[in-house]
Amino acid sequence: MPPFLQTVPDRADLLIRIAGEGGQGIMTVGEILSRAVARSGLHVLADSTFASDIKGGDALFQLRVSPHPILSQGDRVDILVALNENGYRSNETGLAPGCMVIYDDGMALKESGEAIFYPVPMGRISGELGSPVSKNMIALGVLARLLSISADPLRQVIGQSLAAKGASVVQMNVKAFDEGLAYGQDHVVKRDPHLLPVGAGENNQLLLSGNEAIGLGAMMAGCRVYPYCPITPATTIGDWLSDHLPGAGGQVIMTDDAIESAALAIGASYAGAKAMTGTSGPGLDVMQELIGFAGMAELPVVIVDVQRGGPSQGLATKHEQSDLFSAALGGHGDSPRIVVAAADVNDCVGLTIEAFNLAERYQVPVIVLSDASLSRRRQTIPRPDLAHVRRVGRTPHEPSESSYLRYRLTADGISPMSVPGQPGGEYIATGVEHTESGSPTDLPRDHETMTKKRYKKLSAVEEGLPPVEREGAARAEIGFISWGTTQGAVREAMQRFRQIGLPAAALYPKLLWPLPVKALETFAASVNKVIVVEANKQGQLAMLIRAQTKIRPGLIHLYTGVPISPWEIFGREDF
Amino acid sequence: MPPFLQTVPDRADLLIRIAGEGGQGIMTVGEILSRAVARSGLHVLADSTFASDIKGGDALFQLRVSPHPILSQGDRVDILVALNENGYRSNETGLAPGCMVIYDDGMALKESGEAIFYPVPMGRISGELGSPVSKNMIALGVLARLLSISADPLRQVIGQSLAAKGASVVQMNVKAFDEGLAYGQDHVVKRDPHLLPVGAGENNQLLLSGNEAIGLGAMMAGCRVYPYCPITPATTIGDWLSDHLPGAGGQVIMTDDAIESAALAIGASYAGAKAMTGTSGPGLDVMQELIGFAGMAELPVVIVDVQRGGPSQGLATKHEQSDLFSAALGGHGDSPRIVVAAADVNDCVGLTIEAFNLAERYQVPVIVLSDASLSRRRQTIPRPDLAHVRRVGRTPHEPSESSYLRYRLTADGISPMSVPGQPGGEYIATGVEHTESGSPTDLPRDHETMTKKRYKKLSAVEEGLPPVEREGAARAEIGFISWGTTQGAVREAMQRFRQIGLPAAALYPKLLWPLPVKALETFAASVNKVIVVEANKQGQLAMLIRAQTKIRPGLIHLYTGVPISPWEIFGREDF
Amino acid sequence: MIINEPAAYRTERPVTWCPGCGDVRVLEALCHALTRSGVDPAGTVLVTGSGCSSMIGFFVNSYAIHGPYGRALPIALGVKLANPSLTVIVAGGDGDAYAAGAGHLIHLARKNPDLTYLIMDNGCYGLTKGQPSPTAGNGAAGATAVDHEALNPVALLIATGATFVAQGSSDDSELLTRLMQEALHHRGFSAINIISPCAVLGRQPSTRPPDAPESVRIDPATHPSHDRMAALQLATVRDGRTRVGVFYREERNTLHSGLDVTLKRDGYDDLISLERIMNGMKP
Amino acid sequence: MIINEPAAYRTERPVTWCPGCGDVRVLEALCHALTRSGVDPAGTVLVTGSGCSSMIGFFVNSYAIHGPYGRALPIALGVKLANPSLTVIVAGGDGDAYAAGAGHLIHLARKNPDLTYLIMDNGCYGLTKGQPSPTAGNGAAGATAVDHEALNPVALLIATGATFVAQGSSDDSELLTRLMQEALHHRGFSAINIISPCAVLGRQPSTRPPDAPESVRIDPATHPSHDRMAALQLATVRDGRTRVGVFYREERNTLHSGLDVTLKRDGYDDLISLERIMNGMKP
Ligand SMILES: Cc1ncc(C[n+]2csc(CCOP(=O)(O)OP(=O)(O)O)c2C)c(N)n1
Ligand SMILES: Cc1ncc(C[n+]2csc(CCOP(=O)(O)OP(=O)(O)O)c2C)c(N)n1
Ligand code: SF4
Ligand code: SF4
Ligand SMILES: [Mg+2]
Ligand SMILES: [Mg+2]
Repeated sequence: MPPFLQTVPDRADLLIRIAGEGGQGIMTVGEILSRAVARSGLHVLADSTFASDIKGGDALFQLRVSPHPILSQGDRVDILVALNENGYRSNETGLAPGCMVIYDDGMALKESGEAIFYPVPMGRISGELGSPVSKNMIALGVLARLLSISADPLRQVIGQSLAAKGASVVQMNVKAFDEGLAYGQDHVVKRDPHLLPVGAGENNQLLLSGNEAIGLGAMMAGCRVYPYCPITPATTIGDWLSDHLPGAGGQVIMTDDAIESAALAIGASYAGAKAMTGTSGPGLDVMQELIGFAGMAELPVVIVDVQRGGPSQGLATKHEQSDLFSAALGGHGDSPRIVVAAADVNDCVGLTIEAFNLAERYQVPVIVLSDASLSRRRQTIPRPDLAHVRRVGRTPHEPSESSYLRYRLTADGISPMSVPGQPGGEYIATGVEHTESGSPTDLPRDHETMTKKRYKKLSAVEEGLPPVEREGAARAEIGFISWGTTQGAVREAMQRFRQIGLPAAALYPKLLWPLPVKALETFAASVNKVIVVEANKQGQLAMLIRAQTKIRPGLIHLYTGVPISPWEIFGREDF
Repeated sequence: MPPFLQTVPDRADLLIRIAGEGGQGIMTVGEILSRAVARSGLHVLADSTFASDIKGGDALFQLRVSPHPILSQGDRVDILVALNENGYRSNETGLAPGCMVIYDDGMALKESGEAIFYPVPMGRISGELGSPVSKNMIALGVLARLLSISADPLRQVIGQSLAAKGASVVQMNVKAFDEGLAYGQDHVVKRDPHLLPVGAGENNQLLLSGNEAIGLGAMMAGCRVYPYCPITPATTIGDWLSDHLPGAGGQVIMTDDAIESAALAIGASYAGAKAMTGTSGPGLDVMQELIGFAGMAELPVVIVDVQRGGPSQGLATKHEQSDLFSAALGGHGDSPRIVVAAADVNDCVGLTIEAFNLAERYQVPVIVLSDASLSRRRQTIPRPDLAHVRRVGRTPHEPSESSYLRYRLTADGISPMSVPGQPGGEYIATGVEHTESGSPTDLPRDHETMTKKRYKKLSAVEEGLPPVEREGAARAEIGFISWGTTQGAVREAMQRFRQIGLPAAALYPKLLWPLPVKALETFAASVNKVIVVEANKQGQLAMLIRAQTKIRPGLIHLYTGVPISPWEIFGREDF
Repeated sequence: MIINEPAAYRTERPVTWCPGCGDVRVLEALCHALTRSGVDPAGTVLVTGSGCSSMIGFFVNSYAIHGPYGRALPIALGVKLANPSLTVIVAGGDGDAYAAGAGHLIHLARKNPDLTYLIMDNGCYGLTKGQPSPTAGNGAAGATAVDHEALNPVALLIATGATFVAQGSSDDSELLTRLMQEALHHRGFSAINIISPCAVLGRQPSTRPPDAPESVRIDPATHPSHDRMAALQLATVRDGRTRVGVFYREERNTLHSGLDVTLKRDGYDDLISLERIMNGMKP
Repeated sequence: MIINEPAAYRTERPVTWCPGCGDVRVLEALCHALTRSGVDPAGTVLVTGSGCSSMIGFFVNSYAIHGPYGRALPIALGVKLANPSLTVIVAGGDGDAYAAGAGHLIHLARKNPDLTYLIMDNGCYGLTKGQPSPTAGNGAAGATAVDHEALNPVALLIATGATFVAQGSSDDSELLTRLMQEALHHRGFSAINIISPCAVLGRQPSTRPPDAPESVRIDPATHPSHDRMAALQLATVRDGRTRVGVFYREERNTLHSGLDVTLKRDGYDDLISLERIMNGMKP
């Protein structure tokens, strides 16, 4: 059965792509459109891709708009705005039937297929305006006309977005927009069915990227120190926190290598501050020794790993979910750590808070996995309610008569922790095996006992967290398990399965290590066949599941540097 | 059933322990005894332990002697020589019934239990000799008398071993030995049944430690460059190679950090030399990024990880097998590598050679796992026959008309590799994703194709190796799988199972990653229950087996810093 | 809390160093310096890496961190960033500081964080059995040594941009104690290279020639310690004698004076900032 | 093979740098220097780390390695150790050399390996969008910068024990080419800090003041380049002008002259040594 006949597309759900090359203002216009649309109360998920080459190269902005929360980046383009030839060619295959294509009529484009084409003399108009770089705004005007987007809010956002560049730039851009609008009005006959859906009106949404959300989550959790070494695609967490954390009484410091940033975070944590660093795969590699140290010395610390294509320098700007092994198992020795993975921008806020809580509670390094596409993706989320944020601190050492044992054996493995400055709490945090007091030991019993202590803490993690979300029929033929951003694609595939009446279910774990074994087993018991969906070669989550549960899952895995789309799940026939 | 009644001890198999403190010459006398005994053609396995503290502390030398090849360090002491009180007390529980105990009668020792005690006035005799440090040689003399070890060969070894310290030292030591011998002759009545077994005579054995064997293996494989950063317990590989490799035309260089040594080895390999570095867990952590680079750039390199107790600085001098995860899965991204693990000194030679062959053949980093106890253990092995060493080189780039594609896609994923200096072979080895020619790419198809290429190479590894050794009944109730030095304990437990008629089998894999799935599955199909035995907390091999095969093994795992003994396997009742 | 007795700065743990190890005297001097400087144990964090000398944190009655090899300095900086009111002392071996940790010195010293670094220089890696360290240089025999210029620790420290650079010796406790006091008192990054010989492994830093182990005190009256070039010059004199005393000092903004905020340790009082930040994230 | 044309040292790959990037001119100068020095592409290995500037290896027609961030120098040393007859050039950015790679410079330069290091100094991390690098220092604005002394690259290189230290500029190709030739010719560790401005990200090394971007050539007749102190002094002059030319040169034993053997590349001829070694392992 041909793909698009199986499900009925949601007419109110639009996927708009603006494609061209670096320097054409693709990001600017996309950003303006996103903001204007989000202000009307619509949900927005915007995704931008740029070639990893330093200069120029292809540029793409994609915006998905819907009156309903948006689950993934989507997989069929309803509207394409092409500012150069390659912008059309490289997107041609993804167009839905009836797709609206707005393009610069100076391009040599052969209209074909089931798309509806609107050539626009952008070159001529921008030439008349004396501003060749304004094609983007001309296209925006035509688009606004064709989708019936109100012009005033757009003009307002243009003004606000470009304010920093000065009044004359704003004026020129508004003018170009108006020219496009006028051209659309006077010369374009609408032949497609697409209209911008009606939004809920001002509905208290925020529009932010995954990396900004991680910064926001960290601040909500009470993060006080963020050292970092720039590395794509994690750098923008530091950029954002540099703008915001110092003003709120915290510190951001750029270090000259990634090892150093982990060391600073761990030192800060020892001194009592909630601390985080952010990096990508190559940085995670070099931090392994310090992560092991934090595990051994029982120091809370949060490490964000914004995954990119790997291994080695790999594909610095591309999506992949291939750092799960190194996050969970990458340190030498039996190295305790917790790993959580964010699936969307909302998660980036909430799971970052959760990561701090887990780190403080269990006195253990916590790794938050995000990825290149999530880091850049700008998405609307409900504005967080600060009154309801749960913040966990470490178990404090209460002054007592008896001398302080930092690594005291307790029922749950968690030992009270003093903070420098506290009299009577002096202790040494050491990476060598130690007794309860922190003295070095290599006695067999001590090593065994302390290893058990460190892992006992982890054994309680799953229970302490909210139940893992499950979707779909109580009993189903197929049950999907996925992690990170791939969960969005699975959620959307689930909607389509529902439409065609296929009884599927899905589980959306956020905690990946220690593996939420109970939730996984319960889920597996409710379906006939489990399929893990993830973006890596080795099937990393599938392997961990096989390693720790009785489940023998199948695997859908892609590793192309591009996020898995709903269709790549829904369209499979080999379940 | 009490342990020792279940099996008949082999009378010809003696376990001798010499215990005291640092400075008492425990290692010296142990070494002399080992050499003398090995010269008679007996098999020897000597194990020394020293406290990790810098100064003094307990010292222990253990020597196992047998006319048959020795499988493990053993678990019941037949002869104890105690040079101080703690030397007796800390070994008391391990004594076999009828154990011979030779001790300094100056000690406050309460004779008890089933041991047979021989107090010797070592303090008085050494005082008379005017050499208080000569108690070790006095004890050796008594021991020689009681076990009927020929005195002349011993005197000869004393002379050779101490030659570097000068003739007067040799003389004093021989004298003390003779005094001990005389005292034994005149004043000690033998009341125990132990005698030194008769050896095969000069039988071309070598006596060397695990780390020396790795050095020897590397040289036999053709290793030309060994950069290293000192780290316990890997340092002595570098010490040994420093003494021997330069003279044979290779280079050893000490670097100021462990990252650097991996970088040097990789650079040397690019230039065409077979190269290796050696480290322990903390060093492996910091090398992960470079190992990932070698995997991506397809550069052969061998990394020896002599495991110690972990995580972090852990227990630097203690045994553990807990770096399997980080060796196999520790790099970010899908990071190809091969992992092999040595079980004994003979393996240290053979598997190191194999590691070079695998690295060169598959152009991939190969990690050799050893451990602290194996690194120090001195063991007799058959002298390797150089005429039969198989050495594999990398597939060369043959000059051709067409331009050279370093990463050419081939049927087996292995691309011909040029060597700097070779005209027409110029190429760039890069850590970013690349096309066949090595140019950067982030196109989806390229990343997918190249990832598959890198893993296709690994899929052939198991088949290319000799079949995995299997021991025991063709069909058995219990089947043990173990790795590294623990295989020795399993082998010995197997002997005992055979004695009591329990139908057990065992599999001894050397290749751990990629997992030898076929061998494991075949083995599992031949037994009712599979049990993995390993020295770590997480059950690392068991997890990998569950992750990649249908096997659901049970687990015996200890993590005390002490090697697993045969008894800890044989004596379990919870199979 | 103010302590009047050096012994009170010692934990109950017996030292594990070999008898005669220079580090024993360094520990003594440190306890004296802490006493005289009136440093509060509860407000002090002693951060080390790995090595014989890095065991010192187990023996000083204060907060302490015993971290991985070579990472003491950045960990210490993290402590200080989080709580600038703490006295933060970094201590460890020449391997820790100049081998594995060399990059951190280059990165961080010139930012002038308010830390004191005590480097126990024995010309070798004591813990791993005495391989020559960077400061051993040419003189170091053995198969693993390569013929090269020794690292000049004092010159390196001056070149990194440290604002207080001294050399001490475990043989001259009186001066060493005073240097430690001065370093603790200095605002900014202070570092003391301390000649602290290994008693058993038979190596020496190249700055302590075996034929002239005695050190010579720098005369503060004649050495212009505020002149970086003069300090470098003095540090590079090769006359076979070990100079001890202050080579260089400079007043410069510290890292914290550059970071324009003080960390709020009580947290959670930033709800207003957060609401404001979120307002800025409205579409 | 000897090549007579700089263009023949270029691969067919078009450069991916931004128009106007200093690195474009550095590549040109390198191709000229290789031509004039008569370097054989097949006998040359160009080793880089990561960064904009580290892309240079893709554009030079020789053997090349494009490694992880900050590891170019030790990888290059490995190449040289394995085959001393190769010409080994290290190249990359100021971040690669002075940030992530700083430790390696301290460790390895003083061993005087026979390598040439070309450091393209743009005062920033170009590839990651222009954060200030160590050489940017105080002048660098932006939220992530901390008020501190900039790293002085030439002074650092002299302090590491490099035996040939120069500064060049992408604006002065003629001199840069000559400096490269000299560096390639030098026996031992030669390093050139090359001011190579980023065309788009608006940062500069602090040694290239925005108001005086022109560089001043050092007069070899008056500068005693064999005097390390004089070289350091010249490197630390702060008069707002960028000096280019040779700061320091010294003849010293190279690492290879210290390693008393030459690597036998054909291997397997050591059976006799092996038998002898095994004889020594008999009990
Ligand atoms: C990553 C890593 N590399 C190497 C080591 C081994 N190591 C531990 S301490 C040390 C050197 C200690 O030398 P130094 O800092 O001078 O201290 P000393 O023992 O001389 O006081 C080394 C090489 C390690 N633990 N971790
Ligand atoms: C371990 C690690 N940390 C950080 C990065 C990110 N990174 C790549 S290149 C670079 C800096 C590049 O600066 P420079 O060497 O000066 O080169 P430029 O781009 O300025 O030419 C950084 C921080 C990385 N790839 N790996
Ligand atoms: S080995 Fe040397 S440095 Fe280490 S404790 Fe002993 S004397 Fe001190
Ligand atoms: S970003 Fe700057 S350094 Fe990088 S290529 Fe462009 S101009 Fe050159
Ligand atoms: Mg030292
Ligand atoms: Mg740069």
